Amino acid sequence: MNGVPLTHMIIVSTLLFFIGAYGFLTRRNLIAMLMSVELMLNSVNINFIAFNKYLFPDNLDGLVYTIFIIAIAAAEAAVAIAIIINLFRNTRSIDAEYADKLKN
Amino acid sequence: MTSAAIAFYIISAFILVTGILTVFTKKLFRAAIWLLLSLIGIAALYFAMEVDFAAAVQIIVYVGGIVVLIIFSIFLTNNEGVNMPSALSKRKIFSALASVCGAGYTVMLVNQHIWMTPSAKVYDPAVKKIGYLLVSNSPSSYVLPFEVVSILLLAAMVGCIVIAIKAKPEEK
Amino acid sequence: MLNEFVILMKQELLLCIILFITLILKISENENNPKNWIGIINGLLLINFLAGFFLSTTGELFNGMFKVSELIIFEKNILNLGLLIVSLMAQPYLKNHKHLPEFYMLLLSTLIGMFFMISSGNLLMFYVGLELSTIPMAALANFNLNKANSSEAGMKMILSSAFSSALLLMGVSFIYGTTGTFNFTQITASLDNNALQVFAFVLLFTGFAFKLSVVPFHFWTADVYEGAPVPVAAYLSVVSKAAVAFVFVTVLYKVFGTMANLWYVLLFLTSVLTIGIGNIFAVRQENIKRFLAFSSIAQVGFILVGISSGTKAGEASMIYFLLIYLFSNLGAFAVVNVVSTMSGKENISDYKGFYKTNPALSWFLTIALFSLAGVPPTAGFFGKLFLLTSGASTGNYLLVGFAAINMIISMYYYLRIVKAIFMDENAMPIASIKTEILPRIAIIICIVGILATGFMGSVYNYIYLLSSGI
Amino acid sequence: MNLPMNLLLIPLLPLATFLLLGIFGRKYLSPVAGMIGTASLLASALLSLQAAYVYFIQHTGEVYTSVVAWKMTWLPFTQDVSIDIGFMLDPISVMMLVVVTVVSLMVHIYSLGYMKGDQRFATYYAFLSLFTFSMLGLVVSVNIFQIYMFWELVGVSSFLLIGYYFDKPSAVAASKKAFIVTRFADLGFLIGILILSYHAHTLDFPTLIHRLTSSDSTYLTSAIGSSFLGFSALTWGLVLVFMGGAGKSAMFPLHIWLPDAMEGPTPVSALIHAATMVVAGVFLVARLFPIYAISCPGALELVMWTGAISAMFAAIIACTQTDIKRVLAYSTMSQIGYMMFALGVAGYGGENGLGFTASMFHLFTHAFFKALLFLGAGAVIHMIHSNEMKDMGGLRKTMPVTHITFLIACLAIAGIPPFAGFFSKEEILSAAWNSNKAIYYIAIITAGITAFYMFRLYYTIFWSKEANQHSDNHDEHSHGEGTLTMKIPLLILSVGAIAAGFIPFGNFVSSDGHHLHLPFELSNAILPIIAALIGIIVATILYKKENDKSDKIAAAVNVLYTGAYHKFYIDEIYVFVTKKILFNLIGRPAAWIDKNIVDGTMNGIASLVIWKSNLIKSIQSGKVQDYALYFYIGVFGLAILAIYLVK
Amino acid sequence: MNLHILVLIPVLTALTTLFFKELKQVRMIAFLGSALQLLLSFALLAVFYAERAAGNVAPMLFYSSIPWFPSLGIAYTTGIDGIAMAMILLSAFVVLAGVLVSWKMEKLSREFFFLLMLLSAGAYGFFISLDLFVMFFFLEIAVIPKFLLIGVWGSGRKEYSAMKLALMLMGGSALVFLGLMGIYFNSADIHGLHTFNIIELSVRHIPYSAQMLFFPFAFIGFGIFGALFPFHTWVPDGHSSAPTAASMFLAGISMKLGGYGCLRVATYLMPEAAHTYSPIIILLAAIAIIYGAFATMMQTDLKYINAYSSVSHCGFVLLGIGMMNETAITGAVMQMISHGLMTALFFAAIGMIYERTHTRMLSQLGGLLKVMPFISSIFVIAGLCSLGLPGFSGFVAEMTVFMGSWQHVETGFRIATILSCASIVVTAVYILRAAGKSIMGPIVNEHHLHLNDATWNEKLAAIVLLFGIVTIGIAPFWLSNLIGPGVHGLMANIGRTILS
Repeated sequence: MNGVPLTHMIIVSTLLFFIGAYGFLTRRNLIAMLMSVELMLNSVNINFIAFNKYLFPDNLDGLVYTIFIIAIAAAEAAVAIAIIINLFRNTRSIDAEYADKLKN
Repeated sequence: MTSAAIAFYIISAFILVTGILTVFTKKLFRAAIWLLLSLIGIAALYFAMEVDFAAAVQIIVYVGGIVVLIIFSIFLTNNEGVNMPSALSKRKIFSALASVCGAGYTVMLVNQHIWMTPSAKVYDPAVKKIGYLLVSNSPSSYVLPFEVVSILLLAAMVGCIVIAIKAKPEEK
Repeated sequence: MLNEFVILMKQELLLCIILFITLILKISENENNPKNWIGIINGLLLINFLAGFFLSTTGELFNGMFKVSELIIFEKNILNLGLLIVSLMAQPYLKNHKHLPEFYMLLLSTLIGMFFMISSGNLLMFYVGLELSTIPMAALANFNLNKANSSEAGMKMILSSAFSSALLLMGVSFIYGTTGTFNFTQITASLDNNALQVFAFVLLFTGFAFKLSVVPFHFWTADVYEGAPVPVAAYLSVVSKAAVAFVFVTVLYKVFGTMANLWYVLLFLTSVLTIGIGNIFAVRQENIKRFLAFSSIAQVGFILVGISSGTKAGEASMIYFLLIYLFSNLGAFAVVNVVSTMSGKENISDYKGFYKTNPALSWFLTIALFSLAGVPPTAGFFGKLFLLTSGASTGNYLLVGFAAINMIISMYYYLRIVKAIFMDENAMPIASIKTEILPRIAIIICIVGILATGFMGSVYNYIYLLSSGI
Repeated sequence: MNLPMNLLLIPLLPLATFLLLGIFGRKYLSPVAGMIGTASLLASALLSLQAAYVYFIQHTGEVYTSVVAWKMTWLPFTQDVSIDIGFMLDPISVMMLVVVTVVSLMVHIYSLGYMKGDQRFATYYAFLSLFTFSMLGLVVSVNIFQIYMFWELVGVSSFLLIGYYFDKPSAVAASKKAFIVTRFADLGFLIGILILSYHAHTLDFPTLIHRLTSSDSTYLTSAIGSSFLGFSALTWGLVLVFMGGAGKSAMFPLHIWLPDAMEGPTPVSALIHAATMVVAGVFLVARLFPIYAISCPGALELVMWTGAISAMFAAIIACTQTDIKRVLAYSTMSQIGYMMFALGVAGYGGENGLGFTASMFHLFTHAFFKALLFLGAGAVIHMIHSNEMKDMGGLRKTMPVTHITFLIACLAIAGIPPFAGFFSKEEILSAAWNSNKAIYYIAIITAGITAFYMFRLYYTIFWSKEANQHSDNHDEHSHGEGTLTMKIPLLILSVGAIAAGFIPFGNFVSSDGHHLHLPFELSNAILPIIAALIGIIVATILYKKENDKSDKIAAAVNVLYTGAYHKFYIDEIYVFVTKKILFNLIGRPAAWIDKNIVDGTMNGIASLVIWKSNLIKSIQSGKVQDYALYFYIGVFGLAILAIYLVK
Repeated sequence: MNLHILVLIPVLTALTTLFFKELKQVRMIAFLGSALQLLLSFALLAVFYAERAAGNVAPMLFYSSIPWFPSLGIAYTTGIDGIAMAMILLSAFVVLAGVLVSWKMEKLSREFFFLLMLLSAGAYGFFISLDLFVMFFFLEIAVIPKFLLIGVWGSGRKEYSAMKLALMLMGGSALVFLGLMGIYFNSADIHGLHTFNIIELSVRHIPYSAQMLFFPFAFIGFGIFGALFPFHTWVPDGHSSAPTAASMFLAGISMKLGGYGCLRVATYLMPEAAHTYSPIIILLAAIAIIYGAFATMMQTDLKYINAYSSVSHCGFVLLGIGMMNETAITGAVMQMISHGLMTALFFAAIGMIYERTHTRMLSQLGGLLKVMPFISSIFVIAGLCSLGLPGFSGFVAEMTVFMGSWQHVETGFRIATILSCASIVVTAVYILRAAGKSIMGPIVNEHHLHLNDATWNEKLAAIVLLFGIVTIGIAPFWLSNLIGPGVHGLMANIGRTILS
């Protein structure tokens, strides 16, 4: 990847991160929100790998971190989906706007 | 501009466009597909960066696992064909503002930052090395977090099973 | 090597063993009465707690990825005690729950996560520990499987924490990008406080703030406490908060000590917000769990005041406070749990006339609330005042004054419950409740802790000797 | 001079009686309470006479010095200022001891009959003993603060006795009024003490007097040197002390409590509100007389004018009152006015001190005849069951003893020779003549008015209507003239009223302790006698027979009459000041402010918190995306702040 | 003599009550405990005199210090001087009387006596402690039992009053705490070590600027306990809603904690600031005295009358402290003692009346002297003491305050003194109004004719308090001699610092 400055790489990941953030903030469907979070996590992954490759090639810390993030994201997603499904069973809705029984 | 650079920009554009589509598409199922494509795009980026292992894990775990899980859950919640209701416009405006500002601010910071001089060593993400790093018991290995993650996965599994398994509440 | 490994990680390993025992129990499930299980597991947890006091050695593993010091052992012992009390008090809730082993498995795994988090000397280890202590908690929050509130609580928790971890990770990635390492000591060495690092630090800070429910990152707290089963809320409010606070201090003092001027301002700001908002919301709560949630948010504000000093006394006071807070809050939750399980009532107004029917429980709840409010002779008084004293030691009287004034508001809402219990009339008070033996033990441990800890200056001194400040 | 220590028993016996009767009297000693009280007071009285004998008769030497028989530090304030309690004898205190114990003994004896059968008989005697103790303590004080203490105690026993019939609202009101008005005056007294003690660095009389009279003392210079509102500290101090005295002695304008105080049992009026307590003010001024006379004549002038105005003022009002006790009350006030201005016209030492001696003399004689008047009036009231003159008349047949003794007293007060009042009044007038002519004429006129209203009273009670009109109505429960115990005091006192004037008073009491020969000049005596006779004659014409002349005269001077009848509206002014100004303008607003503003602020803070709480509750909307947004804003807010700070 | 026993006995009494259920047992335990405490206080007084007579001139006798939180400089330091001794005696009297008037506390008797004893432990601990933190600890201990006592056993708007009292006192302690922090962190010695020890602190010099900053906190904080205007509003509501024993305790002891703290902590440790602020203190005190008196005049509820009068009377305490001379401060301490006993007696009498007639409104009372002469006499005597009649303690205390205040020559101070003196008239007005309407006059309610007079325990309670009042009133020199050296010691320090 010669010729691509590190900054561009990070900018792309940053943009992706905030696209995800926007999705998280606006999507009314809980599953869609979860998907947005996955985008955010992926953008961070890009960061780690890019930093590792560009700046600290002596070791593979960034890469390892990425792998852990992916693993943990999977676990998180699984639990999240389980909870969302359970919520759906209980309320017949997965609309974020309606999941506001607990408030004030 | 090298071909690698061109590839990078194309992939980047793909990732971003599919990402945007993921968060804007009205139909949930389509959003999932766009997410899938975006994730594949990221995997492609890893390939382009010659981090094959990461790309592989990305494809296997994300594409093969998480997205599938998401699609299943979409089916389970019977939402695949319906247009999702749009968010309140107030929320949209504020979120957009926040996202744009946040992105702009972060990009500015990143742009301003003067990165360290990279070491001259060549980056070598060989699978063997990664494996050694993850599971050897050498003092510098990541075996401990690796084991801890295994507990996490176990716990997550248990949690998922408890919560998502079809309960039989009617028994009571 | 192996020997050292086992001894250093004895607390984690013990928990893992218990985790596997429960797993085996689950797998070999027969139609045994779960009551026996509760006994066995509590016994194991007791052994686990006691074992924490033996064979204590200090050292590091994996290039400082895993550190054990006397202070860390002490902190883990505190958390172990918290787990034990939660487990004891959960008995009335669990005895009719189908998924008892799972409950314990999730609970234990979160504690393991916290232990690793506390011992971590590395951002990766820290992150893994953090997630391990969070994700199963979301599942636990949803443990009232058929209740919409519980699911909503779980959903809010998992989504919020995912969002928070995404931001945290971004911070970690920038720290990595600017320092090139995940190791705490190396990070400290290569910090130069440039803008991106500061940004990364703030992101990291907010990750902690989220877990500690610092305003404005606290919104999930009340909803989750209200929706989650009481023992889970208790565990969340005490054990998981305490663990994060321990790490938070280490990270602030040890890793980002050079940014002390910066995080001092952040702590100042957030502590004011936290105490103020926590109090103002607590004033109007009707649900007692939700009330305790806001009160615990306010308590966190006090912790921040103490931490902000950056001194040895600040750290010691924080740990001492958390020990006391553990007794106080768990004591309150234990009573609330008994009442909620037996009568299903969770509103403050339901507690009117409670004293007429349940004098003992009333006193226990009152003492716990007084301790939370910081009224002598309960230990809460000492805990809170030492935090404020350390806060004042840097000359920050403004903040301490604000906190002290807020103690009045907090006094108001604690007394509101006491008033309901003792003074208000109620035609239909909660019926007389017979507390079972395990929750009773839990409550008594808490009450004894509340009454005794403050008078034992040696405890504080012990902590003080172990603490170090920036 | 060594005094026998048993003299200390003079005040202590009544105190013991009070404690005994006060604590155990009601339950155990009710029947014999009167006897106990009387016996102990008899002992006291005898001891007082012994004291007088020892002090005056056994006395050797030219000058009467003050003797401190016993003294202790009661409450130290600073190194040199402390309240001492002690027992001091000097001419005036010995004289007062005799007066107080004797009159009190008479009242004790009289009350045996008068109060017989009363439910709270023991309590009554306990209060009487308390009063006697306080009064005795007052007169033997060594220390100005000791006087103040007993002053207060006297006030409270007066309060208790006026309010003795506590279920009568008017009695309660009167007792309150008496206490509060005198308390107000005491405020002046207290501040006066503070001022004097601050400059003199002492509270003990001998030292105080010495320090504030010797012209070379630095204390005096300091007291005169510092000034406030144009007057020196000394003037302020003495005027304020006099204010205390004026309150207790019912001087204008602090007299309003005295007439109302007649709500108490009549013997009490005789003791407290005629013979003893009310002269305490005179005693106080006499006690500090050297300071007044030597260092601050200005204050003494105030004393003089206050006394004169009070004398005249009270005499005028007395003419119009219809309640016999009130008439006597105003007459008391008038007579005390005499005493006061007598002090006011006096100077220190030698012949100049005539006024001082005269004042004390009048105090002495007045005690007898005024007590006699009250006790006589008591006997009448006892029989008629009314205080109103219109209910009386023609009693001379049914109550012969009372009639005669009352007449003696009237003659004494009117100043007809050879009764006691004549001599003392004559001395006063001489003193006034020598000093201030205006005062002299006021005194003469007042003397005439006094004779008039006393005989108005006398005739209305004992003559006027036809005899026996009333005894018919009251036959069944008429007490007749009362028991023997009621008559004996009348007789004894009438002896005093006749004979007291012949005592060579100047040999005993004078401003500087030297013997003073009282001049008796017939020329000076003629004018007052004529004035008195005129008064008596007018009264005889108007009131001896029942007729309407008096009403006609009253109608003729309608304005004056109405004004005097309503006591010149002084009470109304007081009511206006207290009710309208103090209550409505200070008390009510204070209570209102407390409830609404001070308290309201505190409550307001509380409701502010709750209001705030409700105001921001919508932040916690329950929507996870809102939470995330706040989170997000928080993150970037802090980040921007942090980066700004670092730069 | 070990001072710890003074705290230990109430605590043990309180704990013992928990093991019994019956009113008869519980009250006997409480009675024995508080009687023992009274005896001990007398014994302590004797030992105190003996020590002084033996020539022990240490500022604090029976000094002992046990480290508690050494790293924070906190030690359980105790010791007493004459002032503290007098306060201990006061507490012992009031507590015993309080127990006696609560003899028929049927409702939750065990809890009642437990809280009462706990409260008294707080008071004793406060008076004996010489460590600021420990002092603060005991000060706060005495807050919450009051809340419960008022809220559970009180009458009228009890919940509101209890809450108000607790919150305002809490606010007071928050301010005190800030003051303490200020003292503590400005107390560095040459090694930079801080201390909470009062004796240590008195010889260290706190910088003037720090004093100026923290004196108001400490003073107002304690002042709230001592009914400092305008933070006195808890007093009327709290006192009037509380059950009799609690009212006695509140007015008799609790408010004294404030006065004592103002003296011992604020003024003693920060004398220069106290000197600078004294005009303000005196102004507020004079306002409290006069304003409280006038507000009392308008009250129609007996307890409110006494409560507002407490505001007025406690003004004298602050006035004396503000004047900052030996006589005035002695007077302030005497006023604390005197007011403590007197107001307790007053509340006891009101409580007895209320218990029988079930009303405290002036308009519904009258002529009680006829039906309950003993109680009425007590009421009147308390009233007379309140209006400063010689022979009772009130006179002694007020006169000492006046005498001391007058030593201040500035016109403003003089005016304040005169205004304060004027309150003796207003006091007379409201006391006589109350007595005149309720005790004297005709009987208003026929039912009152059948009421009983005081029982033996009530009589004993009244006599215990009366004993204290009269002993001081008749022989004030012993109190003055007891307090005097203590005040002298305080003043020596204050004077030294101000002069230097």
